[in-house]
Amino acid sequence: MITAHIMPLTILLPLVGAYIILLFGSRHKILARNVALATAGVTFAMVCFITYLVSAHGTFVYHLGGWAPPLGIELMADNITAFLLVTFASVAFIVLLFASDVLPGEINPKVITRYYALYLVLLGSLLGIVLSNDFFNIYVFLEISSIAAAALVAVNGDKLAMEASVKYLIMSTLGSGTVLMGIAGLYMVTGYLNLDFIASNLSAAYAGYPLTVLMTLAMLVVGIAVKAALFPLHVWLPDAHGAAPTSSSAILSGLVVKVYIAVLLKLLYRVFPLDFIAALPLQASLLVMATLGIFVGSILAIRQKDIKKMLAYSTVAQIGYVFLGIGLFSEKAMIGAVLHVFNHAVMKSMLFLSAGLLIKYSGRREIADLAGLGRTYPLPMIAFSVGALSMVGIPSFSGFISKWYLGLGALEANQLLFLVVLLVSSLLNAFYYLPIVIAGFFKKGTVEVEKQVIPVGAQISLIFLIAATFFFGLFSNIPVSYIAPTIQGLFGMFGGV
Amino acid sequence: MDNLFYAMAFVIFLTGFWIMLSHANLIKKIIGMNIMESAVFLFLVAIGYVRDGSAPIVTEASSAITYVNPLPSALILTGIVVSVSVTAFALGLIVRLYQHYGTVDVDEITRMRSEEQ
Amino acid sequence: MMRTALEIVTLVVIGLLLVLVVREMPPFGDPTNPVHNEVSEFYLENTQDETGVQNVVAAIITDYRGFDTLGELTVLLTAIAGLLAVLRS
Amino acid sequence: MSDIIVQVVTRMMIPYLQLYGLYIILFGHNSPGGGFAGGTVIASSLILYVLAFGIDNEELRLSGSVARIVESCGALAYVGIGLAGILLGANFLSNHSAGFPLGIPGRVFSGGTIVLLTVSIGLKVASTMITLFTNVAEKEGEGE
Amino acid sequence: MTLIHFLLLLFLIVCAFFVGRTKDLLSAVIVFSAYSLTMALLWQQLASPDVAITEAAIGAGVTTLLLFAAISRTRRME
Repeated sequence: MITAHIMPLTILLPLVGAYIILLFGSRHKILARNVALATAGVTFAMVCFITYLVSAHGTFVYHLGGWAPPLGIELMADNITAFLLVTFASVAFIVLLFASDVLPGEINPKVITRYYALYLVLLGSLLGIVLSNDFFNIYVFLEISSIAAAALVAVNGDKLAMEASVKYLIMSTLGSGTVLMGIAGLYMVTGYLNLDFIASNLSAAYAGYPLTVLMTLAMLVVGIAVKAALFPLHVWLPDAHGAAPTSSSAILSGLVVKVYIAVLLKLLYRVFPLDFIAALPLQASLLVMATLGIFVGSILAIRQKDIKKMLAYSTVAQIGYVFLGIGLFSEKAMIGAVLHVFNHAVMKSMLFLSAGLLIKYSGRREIADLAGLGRTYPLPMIAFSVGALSMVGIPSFSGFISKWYLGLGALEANQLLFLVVLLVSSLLNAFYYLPIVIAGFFKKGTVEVEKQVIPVGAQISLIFLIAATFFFGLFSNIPVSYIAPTIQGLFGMFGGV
Repeated sequence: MDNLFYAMAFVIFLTGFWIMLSHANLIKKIIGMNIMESAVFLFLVAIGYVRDGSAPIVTEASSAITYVNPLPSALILTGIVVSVSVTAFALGLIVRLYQHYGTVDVDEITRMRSEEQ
Repeated sequence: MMRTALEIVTLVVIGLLLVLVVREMPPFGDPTNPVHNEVSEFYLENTQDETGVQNVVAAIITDYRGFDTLGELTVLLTAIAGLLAVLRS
Repeated sequence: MSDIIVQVVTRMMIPYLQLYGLYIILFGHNSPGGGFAGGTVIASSLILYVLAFGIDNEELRLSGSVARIVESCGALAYVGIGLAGILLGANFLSNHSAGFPLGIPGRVFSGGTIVLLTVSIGLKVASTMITLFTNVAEKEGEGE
Repeated sequence: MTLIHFLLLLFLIVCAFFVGRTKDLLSAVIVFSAYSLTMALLWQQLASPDVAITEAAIGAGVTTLLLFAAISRTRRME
């Protein structure tokens, strides 16, 4: 019974967990923590099971309410979907493990239960966006995710965070309003909301209403780009991710931005035919924006003094890599982009979590003040270093693999310029990450820090993330062989570009 | 020129968009957001409309009556509730910001923040 | 002043582009438009037999597309949880 | 905020408003209306009460936890009805295909799960709207 | 598209512009409320009574009340 209904149950489980936490109110902190951990853990297990099912039986679909697609809502899991699901569920679980130990000291005790509830709602909505095969359903989950994410930023009542949160909320509502207009346009010319049905009717619609289809595509891409913080629409991101509580920053930078990229993947690779997109200036503009984003994000990151702000600008740059991979429209680059979604989620959450720990124990947010902390707090500093080296793209770390595939993709697409972009941006990354690592271990500290015990949950989650970085850096063929057939299928379907 | 309806819906959409982008006052931004979203809903309803159609409430099984398309209506019901939720949450945040800064103007808040630093 | 002019120019350009788009959109209120396809016909013809209600919109929001409504309830719940978290902190 | 005329008129109007809200909810599947509109009408009757009699009323302090429980239970009931579809051997949120009786179209109790779902939506929306309003309008951000 | 559609749409556009121009938030909210009610009327004209009822209750009712509440706790003038 579970096997047949696993997809809706996976989405429902975190949501129900959130309902239960809210039902008991804000006094039952321990209960909320246990419910949250249990639901996130079981969700992760179910997602792993979905991954297994997909690899064993191939793509499978679920019809909610028993209504077949054009009538009802359809959930669909293929290899890429399953891979993204694992990304979201695993990182969310690990960050929650960290949060369950560190949160009580970081945010107001009155709001802790609500924090857990919002976290679970966010997780559920991310899984919903990835699994859903119905455009309006995706929109509903997008809205859930933006409210929950904005709430997770503002939850502490800190005035900087609240200001960032209002900006974030307004920008992302602007984005989702535009997306909804795009969905309305697609519905207008095709008459369907299901992605597969839209895709099969789109060429007929394009023959009849070419400008409308183009407008729709433009609105959808712009709306999603606002939410995914593609340069130059990234202005809200550094404030929001820099001012949020540690675990919120980790999940926002690691996962929430990525889920919009997942929507864009669905849109560009499943809905709009590839040859149709290749005829538009979309590819060129995506590539230009991605490149500019990589450079501007890196340069602004170098100029930051606040460590969390620096990490947030680094996210702008890394989003550029993923858009680069999508924009190159080649098989290898696509593999690189999907891998980078996962690798960046792991690395960035590790960086944010370790930076959060260092900030918490040293009481300083400035990069210069982190010097020498590696001796007092080895584990967070090691985690930070591993994340930093992986970001730079040192071989045997997972960040190298995605850059490698992006580079191969650039070769495959005969766009050698982007190889240079990759190399130069790696140098830029090294320029702002490595000094922190070196200073952290070898320089003498500027502030005296008392040693405090790091909670066990936080330690375990950091160790997991470090292990994941090495594991996927050394055994990269596991995820690649999982997603490569589907991507080849996507490109094969349209005869390649 | 029947498509004037769509054009006017787009005009409302752009007005809301302009209010949201150009005004520094946060409450004004929220009103603009509501105007923008309801313009999208208006567009969706207009898509589903059929000339001389009646409301999709089927009381007898005869197919002599033309009904309007029921699907956009159902989508908009969801959309309206989503938009009121966002409004409420944003207003709560704005009220709290006012308690901290004494203003709901983004430009002023930015100025005050840069003076603090 | 400069900014206002820029905004107005941008909006007017977008508006002119949209006029072009609107001119070729399916005519307003035409029963042969793509949206009035077998899906809406199915809803209108079979709602009474399959769900036992007369209001087709109600049948769609609670039965055919009930999952959207669940998402919507979650939006409300999220808004409340977020609002209370912000206001009580 | 304590005008006697407003208070008397409010007291007279509230029962009718609530009745109208209930009507919209319960007949939402046969006539225009439904859980959202009905729930909001019920909520607005309570908001009217709040406005007429002031927000610092002791009774409203208490209603915070009640509203919280109603909210969560509304959503949980929706999920529960959906899961009943799975337990009966059909898909999530199934109605007729899970074997729920449809009744005669046009009656109040027709449409299988649709009435139940509408009522749970109505309860949830009503409690949510009142909580949203009291929290945005409340002068001091305290209580619980 | 009939004359009544056109007039209602025109009124909507005028309302939206007024909201954009006025400095007084309170009057902006009142005009927004009128906008929502007109929108509900228009939807009724487009044969979507469900949406019209919901918009009248939520858009013109609750959203306006929320905005009023927020303004009463902040400042009235822009």
